[in-house]
Amino acid sequence: MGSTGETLRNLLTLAWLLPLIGFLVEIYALCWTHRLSKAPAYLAVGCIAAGFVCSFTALMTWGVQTDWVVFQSTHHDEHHEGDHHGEQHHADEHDAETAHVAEPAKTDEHHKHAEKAVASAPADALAATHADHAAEHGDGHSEEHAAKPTVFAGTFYNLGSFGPLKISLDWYIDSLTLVMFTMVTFIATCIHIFAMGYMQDELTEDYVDHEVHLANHEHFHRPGRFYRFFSFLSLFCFSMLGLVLAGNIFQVFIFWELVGVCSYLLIGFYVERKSASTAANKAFIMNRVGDFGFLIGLMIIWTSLGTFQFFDSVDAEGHTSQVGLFHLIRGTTGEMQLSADGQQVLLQNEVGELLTAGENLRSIPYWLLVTAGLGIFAGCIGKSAQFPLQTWLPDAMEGPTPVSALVHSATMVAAGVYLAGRFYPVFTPEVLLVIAYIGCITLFLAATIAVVATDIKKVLAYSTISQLGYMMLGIGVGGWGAGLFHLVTHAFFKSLLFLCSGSVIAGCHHEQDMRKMGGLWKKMPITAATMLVGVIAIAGLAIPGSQAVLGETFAFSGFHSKDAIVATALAYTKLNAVHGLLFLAPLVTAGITAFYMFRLWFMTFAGAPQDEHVYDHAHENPAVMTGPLLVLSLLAATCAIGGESGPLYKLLALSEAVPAGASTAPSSPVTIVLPTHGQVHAVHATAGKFALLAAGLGTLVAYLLYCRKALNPAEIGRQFSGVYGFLVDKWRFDELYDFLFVKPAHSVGRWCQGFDKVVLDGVLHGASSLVMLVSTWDRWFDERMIDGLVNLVGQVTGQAGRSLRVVQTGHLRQYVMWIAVGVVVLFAALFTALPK
Amino acid sequence: MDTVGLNSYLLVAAMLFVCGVVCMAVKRNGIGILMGVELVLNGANLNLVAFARYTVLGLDGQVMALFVIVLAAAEAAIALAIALNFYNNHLTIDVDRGSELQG
Amino acid sequence: MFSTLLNQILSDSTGQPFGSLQLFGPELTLSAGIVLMLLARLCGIDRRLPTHWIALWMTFIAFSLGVFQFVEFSRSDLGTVEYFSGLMVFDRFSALFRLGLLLFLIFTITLTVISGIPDRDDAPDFYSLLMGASVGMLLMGGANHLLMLFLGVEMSSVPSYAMVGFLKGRKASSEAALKFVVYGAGAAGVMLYGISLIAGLLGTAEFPQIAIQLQTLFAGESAALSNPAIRLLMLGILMLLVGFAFKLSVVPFHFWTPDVFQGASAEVGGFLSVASKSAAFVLLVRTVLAFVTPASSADLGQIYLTLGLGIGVIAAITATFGNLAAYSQTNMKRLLAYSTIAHSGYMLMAIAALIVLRAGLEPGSTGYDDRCARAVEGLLYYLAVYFFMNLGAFAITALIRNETFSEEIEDYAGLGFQAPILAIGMGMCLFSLVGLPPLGGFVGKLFIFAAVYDSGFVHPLMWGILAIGGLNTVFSLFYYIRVMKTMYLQERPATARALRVPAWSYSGAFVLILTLPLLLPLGTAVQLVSGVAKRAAMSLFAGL
Amino acid sequence: MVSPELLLTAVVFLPTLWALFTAFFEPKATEAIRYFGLFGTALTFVLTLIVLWQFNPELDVKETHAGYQMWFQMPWVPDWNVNYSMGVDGISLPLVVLTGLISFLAMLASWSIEKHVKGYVILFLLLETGMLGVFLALDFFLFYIFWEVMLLPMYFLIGIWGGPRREYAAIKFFLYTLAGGVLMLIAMLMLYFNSGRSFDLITLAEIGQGNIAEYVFSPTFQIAAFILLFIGFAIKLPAFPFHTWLPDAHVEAPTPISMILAGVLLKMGGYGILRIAFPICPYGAQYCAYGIVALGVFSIIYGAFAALAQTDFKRLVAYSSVSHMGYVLLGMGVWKISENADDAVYYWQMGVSAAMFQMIAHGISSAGMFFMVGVLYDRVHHRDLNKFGGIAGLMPQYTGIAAVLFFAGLGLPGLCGFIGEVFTVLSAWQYDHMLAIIAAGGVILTAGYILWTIQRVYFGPSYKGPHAEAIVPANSRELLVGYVLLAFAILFGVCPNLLFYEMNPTIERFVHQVDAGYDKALEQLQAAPPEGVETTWIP
Repeated sequence: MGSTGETLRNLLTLAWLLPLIGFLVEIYALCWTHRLSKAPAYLAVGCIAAGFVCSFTALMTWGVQTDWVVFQSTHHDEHHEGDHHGEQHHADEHDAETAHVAEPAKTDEHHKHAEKAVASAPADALAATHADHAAEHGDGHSEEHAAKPTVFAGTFYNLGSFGPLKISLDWYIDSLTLVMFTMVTFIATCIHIFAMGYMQDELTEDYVDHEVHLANHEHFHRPGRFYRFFSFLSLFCFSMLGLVLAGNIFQVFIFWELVGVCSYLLIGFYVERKSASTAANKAFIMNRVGDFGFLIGLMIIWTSLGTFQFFDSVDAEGHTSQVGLFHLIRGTTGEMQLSADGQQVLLQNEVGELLTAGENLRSIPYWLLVTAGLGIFAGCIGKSAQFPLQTWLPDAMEGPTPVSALVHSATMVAAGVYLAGRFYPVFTPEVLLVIAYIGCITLFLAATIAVVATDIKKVLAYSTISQLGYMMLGIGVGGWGAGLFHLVTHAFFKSLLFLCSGSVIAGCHHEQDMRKMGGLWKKMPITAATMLVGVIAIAGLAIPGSQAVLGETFAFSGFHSKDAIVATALAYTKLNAVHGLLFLAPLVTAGITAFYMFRLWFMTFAGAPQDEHVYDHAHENPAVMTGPLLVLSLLAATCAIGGESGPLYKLLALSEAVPAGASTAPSSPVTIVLPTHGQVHAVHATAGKFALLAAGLGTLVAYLLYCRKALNPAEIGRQFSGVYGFLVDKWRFDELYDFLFVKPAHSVGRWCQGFDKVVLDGVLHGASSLVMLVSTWDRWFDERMIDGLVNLVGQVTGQAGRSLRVVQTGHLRQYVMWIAVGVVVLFAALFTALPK
Repeated sequence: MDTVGLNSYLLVAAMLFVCGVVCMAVKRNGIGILMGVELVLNGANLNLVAFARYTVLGLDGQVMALFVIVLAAAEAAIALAIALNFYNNHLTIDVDRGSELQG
Repeated sequence: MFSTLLNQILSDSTGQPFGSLQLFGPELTLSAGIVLMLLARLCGIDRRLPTHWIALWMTFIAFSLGVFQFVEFSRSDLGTVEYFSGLMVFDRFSALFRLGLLLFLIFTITLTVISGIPDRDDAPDFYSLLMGASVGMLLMGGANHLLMLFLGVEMSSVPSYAMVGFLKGRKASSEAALKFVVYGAGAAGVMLYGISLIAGLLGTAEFPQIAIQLQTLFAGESAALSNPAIRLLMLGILMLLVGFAFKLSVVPFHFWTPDVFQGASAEVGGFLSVASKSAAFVLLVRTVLAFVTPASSADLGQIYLTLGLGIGVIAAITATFGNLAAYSQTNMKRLLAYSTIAHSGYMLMAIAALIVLRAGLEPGSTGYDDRCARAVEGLLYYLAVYFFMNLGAFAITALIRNETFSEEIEDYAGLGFQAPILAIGMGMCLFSLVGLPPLGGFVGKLFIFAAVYDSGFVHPLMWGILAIGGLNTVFSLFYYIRVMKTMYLQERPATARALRVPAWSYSGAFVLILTLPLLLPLGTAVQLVSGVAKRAAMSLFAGL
Repeated sequence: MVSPELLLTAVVFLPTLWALFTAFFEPKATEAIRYFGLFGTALTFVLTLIVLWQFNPELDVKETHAGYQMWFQMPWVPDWNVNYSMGVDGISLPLVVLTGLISFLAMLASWSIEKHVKGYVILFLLLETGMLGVFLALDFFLFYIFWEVMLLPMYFLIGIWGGPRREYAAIKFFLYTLAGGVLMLIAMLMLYFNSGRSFDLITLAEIGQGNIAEYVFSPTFQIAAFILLFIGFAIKLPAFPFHTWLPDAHVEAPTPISMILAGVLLKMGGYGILRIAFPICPYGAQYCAYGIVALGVFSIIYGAFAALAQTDFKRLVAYSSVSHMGYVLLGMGVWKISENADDAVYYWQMGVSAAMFQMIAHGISSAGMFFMVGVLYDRVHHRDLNKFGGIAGLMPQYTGIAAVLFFAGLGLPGLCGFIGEVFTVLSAWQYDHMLAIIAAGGVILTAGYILWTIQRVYFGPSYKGPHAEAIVPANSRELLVGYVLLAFAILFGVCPNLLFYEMNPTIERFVHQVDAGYDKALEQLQAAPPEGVETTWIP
């Protein structure tokens, strides 16, 4: 793989493992020596900051290695560019993995296969794309970078191997990995620094938890747990980075669970609070429900494809020993190969040839692939809190605010989207449709709840769910780049928003209810300003017409990424008119988003103070907290600069494994056509206008309601009390799940318990009492039955023989009698048994 | 059935045997039971002697009968001693009174 | 003529190196011992020299003679020696039995000495009866004639009746003795009647002749029940078996057992349960082999097969009955009595297997003798184990009785930590009775079950019997473990008498000597005993 | 090289010897007896490590005795063809070492035993002999003896030192296991008489796999023998519906004995199935495979549900054992015979490996969980889940260890439980989709009951039960036990290949041999329909 690969691996591994080392030191050394100092925090910040440096260096190294391909295609017009990236990437990726094989003729071969693939592709709907695709390959554009791999992968070590089946810990580095690494480490660094201020009050031997009321009406006292907070954060960073670095889906699952448990630990950081530990449990168990699906997906992949690896592993001689998942399903061109009846997906190797097993072609049933995709996506649903598993995320706000910022908005919950993106090549169009609809439902549902939420963190939590829905929708409608683009921008502005809310909460002495705030901008100007940046970013506001002046639309990051999603959705809806909802919902929700975000800002910072007590004690926070806010607001504003022609998008798009529009819709009941880059671009401007309009409307309504008080929101709530209550109750999902799952599970548990006690043990006890019964019966038989029998015989004998007095029984005589009876009975038995 | 043959002896012996068994079973008196035992043994003895006379068993049968008589005597001695002992403890020879051991 | 007879008795006129009296040495020694003891009391010597020393020494001499005979005989190539003009037979089988029985006698006498059950006045009587019964059992072990069979049974029974009633002044004891004697006498009468029928029908009473006579009797005739001779024969055999069933306490002839064991002292109980059962089993093997021979015609073989299966079923019933009935017992001796019944059932399975194999296998087929011999070997091994485990259980019951004056199980509470040696010994015996490895009981049971399984190839019913046998193992666990539970898991009541039986006392040493063989060699170094048992068993078949 | 006879014999009988020595101690010298016993178990552990060190998993099979290393055979009862025969392979080795380790740790956890210490240590050591013997014996007779030998010490250990319902629990344990043992005994006799009188497990396996021309175990015979053996082992495992002894035994047993029960004894069931039932009756095993898998899956779900309903801490952990051992059955049973997928056998191999791994992992995690329960019980003398709470604040370090061990039981990646559970489930899909899905559903339930337990016991503001004053932080002995288990839980979770390396060659050979054995039996079946059990006899 060459030295670049090793350099990247080493840098990222270092970035990955540093937090783990930090965790171990914090939990096992500093907890004893530095419980009350900030040393654990310094260590954690040091580790994660060093990780950021490593990640950034790696990004630069990768850029140098790839000759900054990201920035080179700006001469092309945009239409071309979009398509081009997809194609180019394939060539690159393909070359990357086989670079060390160093076959000069390979590219040609590759093209040949590509053409063959096109010829055999059954889906006519995409024929145009294919032709386009093939032509692109022929035009030589991609060849200038042919020798510059953009994907690097390899194996750390083996977890277990069973004959030809191998499970290992791998690494897989492409631009997506690098962007994620840089983003995660950067945001994490900011949040760590912020947390040093936020968690300050834990630096004590006697921390009073005002949320916990003891039986004697006192508050709960305990030693501070500053060090523990940072150790958990470090552990989380390790897990999250591991998830991103993972080179196979099984490894993703491993870290998937680990981030889950870190989230559990951090949500339940205040273990004394019942609500916190319950929320932690809920988060973990809801995630496990998703993981159940994930596991099914894993089983199918493992059994049908025999590998978990994303990439092709190479043996010592340089031959491919195991074709990776992506090539197995998509070959080199990004196309699936279907059998004639469309029921089987044929497996391909690293040069696009069909694989054989004996005389048959190796294949996986189409429905299984769909199921696998749905299974994996179920994991994403759980992790990213999508409908119907969205209920855990709002509760997860029980954790300290930096946790919400890092884990429950910027990184972990986005891992679901990341995985959906990473695993995109394995998804069939049906799966994508499901993803799109799930995203669509989620984004609307969460946004509606956010409208009525009054807890500042809960609003942000619902907004997170909603935004994650956008990302899912983007991926589902074929906008791979758009979805992940939104992931990154969202990470910045949402972590900013959460930190701002944290700043507010800290400034207001742990008051989270927005109804008690208001007018805080005077007290906390920096927080207010930075939060406004975040709100504008998430609302997707832009300055109309600025494109004409600046060459591109002037807007903060959220506009660009949401625009990309909405545009893709529009293009998709145009191609698949049945699914019009997929465009309408995000459009409407864009407006709602703007509404509730500005509602939040207005309620908090604008207007008159609602609660004097809160207001009087509110204060701006020290620099250690506001500093990160400023840095993040800068990035939230600018990270997406250039939109889809900007560096970030292009960097991401370089990792797109499947060309936009490439898919096959076989004989399944749903026929889906995915838009190409060109088709998306064609509607981009229209979509952008719609989206901006919606956002503007939302902002306006919010302004009128909450700033100008043109209408009384409470009055509206009363008028629509049914809907209002329904939304306040979060669409009553918790009650539903409690009724459908939790209670039945406990009942079944009790039944099992009862079955053990009543039936199984009952059988045993019954058997033993039966034995006892027989035993006493034996005794009774001895005493009575024989007596009776003997009496009878004795009477008969007596009457037949001589006249005896009334026979009185006695044991001994009965015993003796039994000798005679025994002989007679046995003789009779013998006579019946013996051959006549 | 003019002549007295083997079967006649056997029949008598069988009757003795049955009488003995019935006696053992219905008598309450310990001594009575022992008499029943003697009847049984003597029934068998009669068999043996008869067989000795009528079949190839020959002298063997008679010798056996002799031994049995001796044994019966020994057995009777022991049995009487035990009966006496029983009487000492229970002040009766009614075997039905001995039902302390059961279950 | 008289001189010829004398000559025959004293020397080897039968052309064999062992004279009749020489072979009869141990019995004679025991008899001499009886005479000596009675004389000693007559002369008043027993006031200075305790009678048990005479008993012990004479038994020891008899044992030494037995060892000598065993070794001598093993060296010679002789398979079987008939003596006393064919009334008795001597082979490795009887030699081994004789050794075992005499050793057992030594143990029993030692036990009585330690537990002091016969007082000084009664000692000569008691030991006379004990040794007299032993002589009878020795006769059973070597019987080669129906008369000797009957004599042996009676000679072993009659002194036993007296021994059961030896606890003077106890109602229970006298009642038990009376029951025993009446029941025993009745059974003996039935048995004798059966013997008379068989002897009369076949015209012979010598074991080796029986099979031959059967052949001639049924030559050319159908050996089905329609043949009156067969009916008579069957009736005879059945009555004969009734006698055995009484001795072995097989259901439904077991009724005396619990009463007698409870009424008698534990020492006598131990003696009865082991010695008298072993002798009866040994005799039963001989009888079975006399009747069931490879030469039996096909029809007769079929009848024997049915008989064998019937015995198997009865064995299964006996085992089950014994185990179930033992559940609700509260008296240790009574519990052990039911356990004895159950174990008779197990051992009877070996006899059933022997009959089934002998009658059902094609004579001359590969391993014909070997497979039959293994059934006998299993039985012998089991008897050897039974020797130690059952005597051990009775002995410990006696020793505990001496300490606590109780034989009720509930009074054993907490003994485990007060008298560990007794409790551990009891545990080994009882768990061996259950059949748990690494104790001898397991190996014995395994050998018997193996034989039963093997006979299942002849008739699958035997597999069913095996299954019941296996099930019984589980059943039996309950009541044995109840004793252990009381000893270990329950606290000793504060009011109860404390007791100390240290390991280095006579009792402790005796218990150790008695129970350790269960572990080693019987439980683990199996080959030692099983090899001997196998050679003894083979000697029964070599001559046939 | 130490001679194998000496080494393996020493491993097995050193504890017995130690028990004998212990018998000579003055009963009142409890501390000395404890240290002496600890020394004995430590020495045994060292010996097992020597076995580990001498074992070379990469050794070519030709240089071993049918795959067994350190194999030896000495005549024991020549008349009955019983041999004293032992050896190790990749299946038994990890279990032997695990036994050494858990015994050592359990002895270390035995300081809380106050009454009759001498008897306790003696029985404990005898128990260890039985366990090690089972894993090392290669003669069925010897195996059976060791198998049953454990019963008695276990009975008394539960019965004397156990909780309030100890008598019931002890007799139940005894009864179940003995019943299983009787079935096994019958199967043993069946095999013995149909193999020309052999107890040798290697020979029996060869016959079962059709490699010896003279003797054949016919298909019907194999099915019958397999079912008998399987029930015998399933009781020990334990699988539904033979599991009800386990909650009682676990709950009533003293803490160290619970550790042994969960850590080692349950593994004997799985080991027996792998060592005896499968190789000797390949056809029977394949015939019953669906039943095995279904039983395993049902046990997983059933155990998890039952655990959810518990209020007794220890009982909950006990039911979690039922659930976790279900994975073992599942992994072993996923043996699919399919004509068009040659690599199905590799998934089975994975299943078997994972089942083995799960046994080891469960040995570590459940022993740890029981110990953690015991530490609490020693302090507050109750186990009512609803009367705990706030332990995290009172015993922080202990809570940390406990949480990790419970998470290991939950199957958290990076800890040992994960590999076993997930690998078995992964291997199951190819066998049966529905069952695999149900098994995967177990992860939700497991998370449910474990997290709920952690919440009720460790979290919350304050302790709600009696004896609050007795809750003091764990002492160093308790921490040592905890940390050792923790270290192994993490080690095997992070580097499962450490274990797979030892096991894989053996298991690979195992699956291929058994697979081939099934094929031969099938050929035989197709060639001539079976007519009952065939009799073979050699004098």
